[in-house]
Amino acid sequence: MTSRNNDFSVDQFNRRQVLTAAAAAGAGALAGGLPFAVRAATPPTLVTSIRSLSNPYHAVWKIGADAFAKAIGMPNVTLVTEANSEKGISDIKAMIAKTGSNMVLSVDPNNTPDARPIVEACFKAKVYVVTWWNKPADLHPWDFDPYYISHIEFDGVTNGAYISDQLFKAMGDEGGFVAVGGILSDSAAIDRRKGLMAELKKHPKIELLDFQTGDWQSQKAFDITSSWLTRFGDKIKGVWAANDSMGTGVLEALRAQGLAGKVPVVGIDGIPAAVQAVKAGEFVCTTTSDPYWQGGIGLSIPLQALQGKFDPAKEQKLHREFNAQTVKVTRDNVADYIKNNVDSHPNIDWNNLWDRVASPIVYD
Amino acid sequence: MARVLSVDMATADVADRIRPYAPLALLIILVFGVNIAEPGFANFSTLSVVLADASILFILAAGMTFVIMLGGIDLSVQAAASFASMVVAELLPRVGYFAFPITILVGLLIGLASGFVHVKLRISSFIATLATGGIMTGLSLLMADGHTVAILATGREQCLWIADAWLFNIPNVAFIALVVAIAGMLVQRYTRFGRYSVAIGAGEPAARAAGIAVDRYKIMAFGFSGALAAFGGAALAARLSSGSPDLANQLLLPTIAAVIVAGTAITGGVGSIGRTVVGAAIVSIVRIGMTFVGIDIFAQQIVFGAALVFAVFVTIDRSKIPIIK
Amino acid sequence: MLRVDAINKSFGGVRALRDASIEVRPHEVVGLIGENGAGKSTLMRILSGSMRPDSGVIAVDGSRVALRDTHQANECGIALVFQEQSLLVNMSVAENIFLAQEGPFTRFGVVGRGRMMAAARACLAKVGLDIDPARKAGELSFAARQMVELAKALALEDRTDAPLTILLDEPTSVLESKDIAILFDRMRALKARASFIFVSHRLDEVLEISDRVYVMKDGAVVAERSADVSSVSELHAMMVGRELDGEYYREARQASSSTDIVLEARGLTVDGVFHDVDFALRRGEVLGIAGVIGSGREGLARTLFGFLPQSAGTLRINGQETILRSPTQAVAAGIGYVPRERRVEGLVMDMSVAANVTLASLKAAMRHGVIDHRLERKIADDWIRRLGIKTPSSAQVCRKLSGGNQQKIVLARWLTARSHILILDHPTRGLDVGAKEEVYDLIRDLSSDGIAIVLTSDTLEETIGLCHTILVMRDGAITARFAAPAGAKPTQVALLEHMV
Amino acid sequence: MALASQSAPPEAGADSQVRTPRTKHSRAPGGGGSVWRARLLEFGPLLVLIALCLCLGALNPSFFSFRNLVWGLANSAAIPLILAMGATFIILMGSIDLSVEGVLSVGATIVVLLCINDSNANNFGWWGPLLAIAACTALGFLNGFVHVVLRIPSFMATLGLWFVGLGIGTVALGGSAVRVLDPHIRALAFERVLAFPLPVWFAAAAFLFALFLERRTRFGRYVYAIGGGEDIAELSGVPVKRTRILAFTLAGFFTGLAAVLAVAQLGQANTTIADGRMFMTVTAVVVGGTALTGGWGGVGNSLVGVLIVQVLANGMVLLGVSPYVHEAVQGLMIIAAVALSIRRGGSLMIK
Repeated sequence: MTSRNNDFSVDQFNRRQVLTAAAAAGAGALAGGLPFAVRAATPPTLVTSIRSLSNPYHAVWKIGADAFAKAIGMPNVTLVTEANSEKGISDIKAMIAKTGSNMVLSVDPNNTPDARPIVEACFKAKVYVVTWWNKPADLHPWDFDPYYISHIEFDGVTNGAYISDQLFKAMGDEGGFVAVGGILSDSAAIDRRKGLMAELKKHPKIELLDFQTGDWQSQKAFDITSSWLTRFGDKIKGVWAANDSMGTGVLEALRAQGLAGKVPVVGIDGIPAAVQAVKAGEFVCTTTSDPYWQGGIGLSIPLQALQGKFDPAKEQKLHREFNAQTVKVTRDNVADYIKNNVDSHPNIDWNNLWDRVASPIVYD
Repeated sequence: MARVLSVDMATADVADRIRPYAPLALLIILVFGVNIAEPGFANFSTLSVVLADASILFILAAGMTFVIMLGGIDLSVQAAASFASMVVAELLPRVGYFAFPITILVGLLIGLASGFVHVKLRISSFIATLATGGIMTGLSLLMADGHTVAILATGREQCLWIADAWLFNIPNVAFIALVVAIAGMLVQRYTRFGRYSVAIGAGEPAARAAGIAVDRYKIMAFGFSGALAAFGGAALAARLSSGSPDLANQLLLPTIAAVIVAGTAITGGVGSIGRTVVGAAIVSIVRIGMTFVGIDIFAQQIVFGAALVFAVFVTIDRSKIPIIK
Repeated sequence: MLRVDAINKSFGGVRALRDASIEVRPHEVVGLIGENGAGKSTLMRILSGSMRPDSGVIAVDGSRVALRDTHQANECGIALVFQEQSLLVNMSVAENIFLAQEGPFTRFGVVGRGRMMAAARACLAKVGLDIDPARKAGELSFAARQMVELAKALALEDRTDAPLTILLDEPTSVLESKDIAILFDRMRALKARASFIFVSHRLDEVLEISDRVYVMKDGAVVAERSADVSSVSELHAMMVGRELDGEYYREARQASSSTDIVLEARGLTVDGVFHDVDFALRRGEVLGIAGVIGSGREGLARTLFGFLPQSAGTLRINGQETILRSPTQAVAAGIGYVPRERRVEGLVMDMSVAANVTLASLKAAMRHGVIDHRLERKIADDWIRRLGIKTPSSAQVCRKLSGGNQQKIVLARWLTARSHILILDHPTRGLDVGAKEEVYDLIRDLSSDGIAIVLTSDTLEETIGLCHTILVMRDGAITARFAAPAGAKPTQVALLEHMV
Repeated sequence: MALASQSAPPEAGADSQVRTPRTKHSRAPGGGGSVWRARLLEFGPLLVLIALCLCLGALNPSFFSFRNLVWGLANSAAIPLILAMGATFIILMGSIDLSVEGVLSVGATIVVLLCINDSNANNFGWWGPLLAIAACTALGFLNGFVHVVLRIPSFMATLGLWFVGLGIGTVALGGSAVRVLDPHIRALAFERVLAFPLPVWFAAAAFLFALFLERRTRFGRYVYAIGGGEDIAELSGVPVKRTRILAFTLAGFFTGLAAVLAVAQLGQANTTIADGRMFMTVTAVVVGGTALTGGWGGVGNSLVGVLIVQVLANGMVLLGVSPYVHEAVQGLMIIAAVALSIRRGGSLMIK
């Protein structure tokens, strides 16, 4: 597949040579947006917009995006919202204005509502866009043909359920456990909790002692767990964390009491710390949406659409709005996972756009 | 000797006359600076983006200005705005356009509440508003179990006027902000409240001794702050066509920055809505300008912080701050 | 030992000191008198190192010294005793006495609390003040604070071998007479250790305590007298440049007040401040309240403006019973207040003259519910003209005006507010002769316009000279009432015996 | 001549008078009663704390369990207390330090990157923490310098450094959460001495150190003097500028210490490691009864304040309060706590 990658960049290269003149003309043309004719010429800017770089998950995301851009030799820019919806939207609009719409966008909206204005802005500016994780239920790609190509999520409910199931198994299917969730209003947090609750019903002998929120942050999870340990003491037979950052916080609080490894912990995201913990047997499991892949594919899809490699409008609905597969990291596969994904980065076929499509997104 | 004196005064007055324009000058320099670094910034489409961004920020900052000019601070704005976004989202489908005035009214009330806690319980505004903000966050979380409340197609009609309406290619929010700005300036220049808030900020004991009902006007200021925060929140909700308990997160610091960056003194007494207009613009230009110029995102916060300090350094009128704390 | 030779100092072209020269000999108390603005305070500032002269020589024991800051002044054995405000109320007496002088008690950066307390006790003993130096200064009476200031100055003894000169700037202005007596005893006792420069408005006191008296006028030292051969009236004559006579207080213009009562107090009481105060204030009457600090007169004045809520008794305004809970209500009831702390409570210093004039009655400058700036300017200009306020324009910020003009602006505010009762709390404090006389004129005008005035003043002369009626207070109660019609004024002595 | 005396710059005048209303109103001559009230008020926060503890103990006995007192309270209070120690002196001067979070994340970053970690090959052992503390101290100094020398109100100056600090942290970490693997560092958090984990001892030491500075050194005196009346302090020859800068530097030092412990506890550094610390610190200091206007209060109050805030947080988990209302409850409790304990005598003006 590496070879195909090369082809990709090569033909890209040729096209660019042919058009350098035009490009130069375009560049010289005017300060504002470039006229359409010229636009196609200069290579489009690959734009990624994510929440922030202060968490491992999005940091890896950026690495993936950079890797892809490097592979095909195109300029790429990463924007961060710093958890500020206004900033996120304005930055994207600014990029559209700056590149004169000659860009593609892969965006993880800071907040569910943000998706709409972003998509509308792209649609108006004829910019191909892929959204991740967050979007209102009534906003659909096919309503913005062809520019809003896809919305991709990772089924929080099944993931939440999966790690719960793993946790309960590790607990021997009985006893009490505590759960620390993400930012209350965050859709992923809500789904993962939903999955937990669903799974809980299937295990009558398991008792949820308490549910608190750690706002995705390890420090908060740490403090909460410390208090829990004093409140429930040995009643805690396991801890469910809605993401790995909090999971590691929990783990450290346990470690402080010499409970690390004795009380099983589960999380989601597959950040290095968590993966190592799985290896050490302190984490039961974690699942990851593979942010490295997200970073690349999120740009590859709209780019190929822009290059006319496929027509989004003609794609099947499943490709427009879907849950992608997640990678599950457990005791069994942790070794390989570390080898391929932590120590190095996998070779991914950026042209194989739809190979991780798992299931349609269902809104209730 | 009187002559000599008047000369002294004259020179002083010159300085006084120049100083107010420092913020504006800074703003213009910024625009040109960014434009030189990245031609194509100072064109219509980009600036209108900046405008849209600055507008919401300004609406929030305008309210904050009243409070800061009284020497207080309102840390509850982002909580209030988020809360308002929830309220408006809940109301729009039911009552249509009335949702907006009602929301602003709600904002006014919670603002007054904050003011009351601060003034009557005599808790410093820093803590009082921090606490009331927390309470509001709690409320908005309870409203929909922390879920985001989407404004459905029906309600969205009533949002367009803020959300995506453009007049001569200028986003409507900008005009709304303009209205707020003008209203704010008029209030400051032509009403009791405006006059008294300067008096209280610049010399509270004197204001008391002149028979001004200091407490009442302080509470009013917080009321305005709350109302405008709510308005800002409503506008946000309209643009994003839904409300959420953390919709306005991270807006607090930019809001404060927008107020003080143009020389309104955190100690009170000095400042104006006009300055805040410039301030909001400065903050947005710096923020978006960085993206535009392509400053490494890792470094953006550093630049922002440094820019902030520099701007304050240039713009504040120290002669009116007896002791710099 | 301390010589000040031909000192000059100007501010923006105004000469505050012209060739001022004085000399202080060992073990003596030198009185320094003069109207405000005569240059006393400037001279004090220069001696205490907080201000530099433009020219002139200061010499200690014949050797010339430069006093760049408080520290150097201290090195030269010169210490300034401020008024009571200059103690930090949030710190202990000991900490105040040795503020920024902890060196002697500090070993390896550790301030020895015990040693400092002991030293503080020693200092307090020198001034015969028996209090726990660990107490917070804020808990002390003004008199005690004054003594602490003195002790602070004496602490200098241990730090310098230079002969001690202590500058007492109006130390008695806030003291009750029994405390003044104590202070004077101390000073006499301390003459063995130090010399004093004693600045005061109260000529009788100056004569009582000083050995020699310097008289200043218009920035120059106009006379030196030996205390035992001089008299109050002579000193006054030299200060003011003319004999003290009724004309000074415009007695001729003292209109006989009408009979209708505008403000009436019956058994008015504020717990812990004053009690059972009865009086009636008539249209056009100037009612003086005499009394020392702590007599309750300040409290009474502030109560009449709603600062302190009354705890008992009744207050009738124009025959109508009223309870004033806040200044706002007082203003609404037609009362105006000219505070003693002009810079703090009088004006918003950084606002324009116009804004300050209309501050209490913005309505007057409003049309259709909004401020009409032209109208406001008109009002302000009108008063600027009528009261002869010296200012470039009504847009000038008040900070830049002189005290006299600032005071007029405060008055203009209440006239704009149509207050028919004015409470003048030390209205001439900090004003020079000229400004004072203008204020006296104003007060006469007001009273003949039928405005009723309650007056508390720095000096008895002023009170006697200006008032129709004088209430004397002591320990929170009224001890005497005097009618003071023009030409039949009571004497200071008569008042004093009821004050102490 | 009229203008002569008046146009003279009132060296102390203007502001020494500013204080008179305070002395006048709050302590009217012979107002002996108010003294007692002030005395009582000084214990207000303590009473609030005791009341809180008793209530919680009644509602959930395990509150008083040794384990909770050690881990749920003492250990979680350690870092906030250390931060509060720095903030106290600054607030005593009437200033404020908003930069805590920025500075702390810088410190954390340095520790992690210099000690054995999973992102680079460094192993500077104890130099890591030491350099981190040094760097934070330097940033604190920078705060004071910008504030004093450029004459920018501390609020703005430190607001700026808040952003700068976070930025530096993000740059250095490249966003990822870096884990510290050096066992000695981790030991700082987990080693127990007499049943108490080390952080508690560090906090205790920091408290005693701060108490010492406040009670026994000139610096402490000067801080109170500046808070009580900067102009008078200046007149009396107090080195105001130096003291101010020193106070901010000191705050930087404490923040650095806190950063080291935070990393030790969490076993990693990320840029969100300090989230919410600043507001929490200021709240704690104020709840403890130190006035934002300066001059009144002290490190003792801050200790109580920190404990109040911690007990609140701990209590809400112990009682299983729904996460939805956490912030609301906290807000209400804080209003109540401050309203009950704040010093009213101090000043007419509350800003």
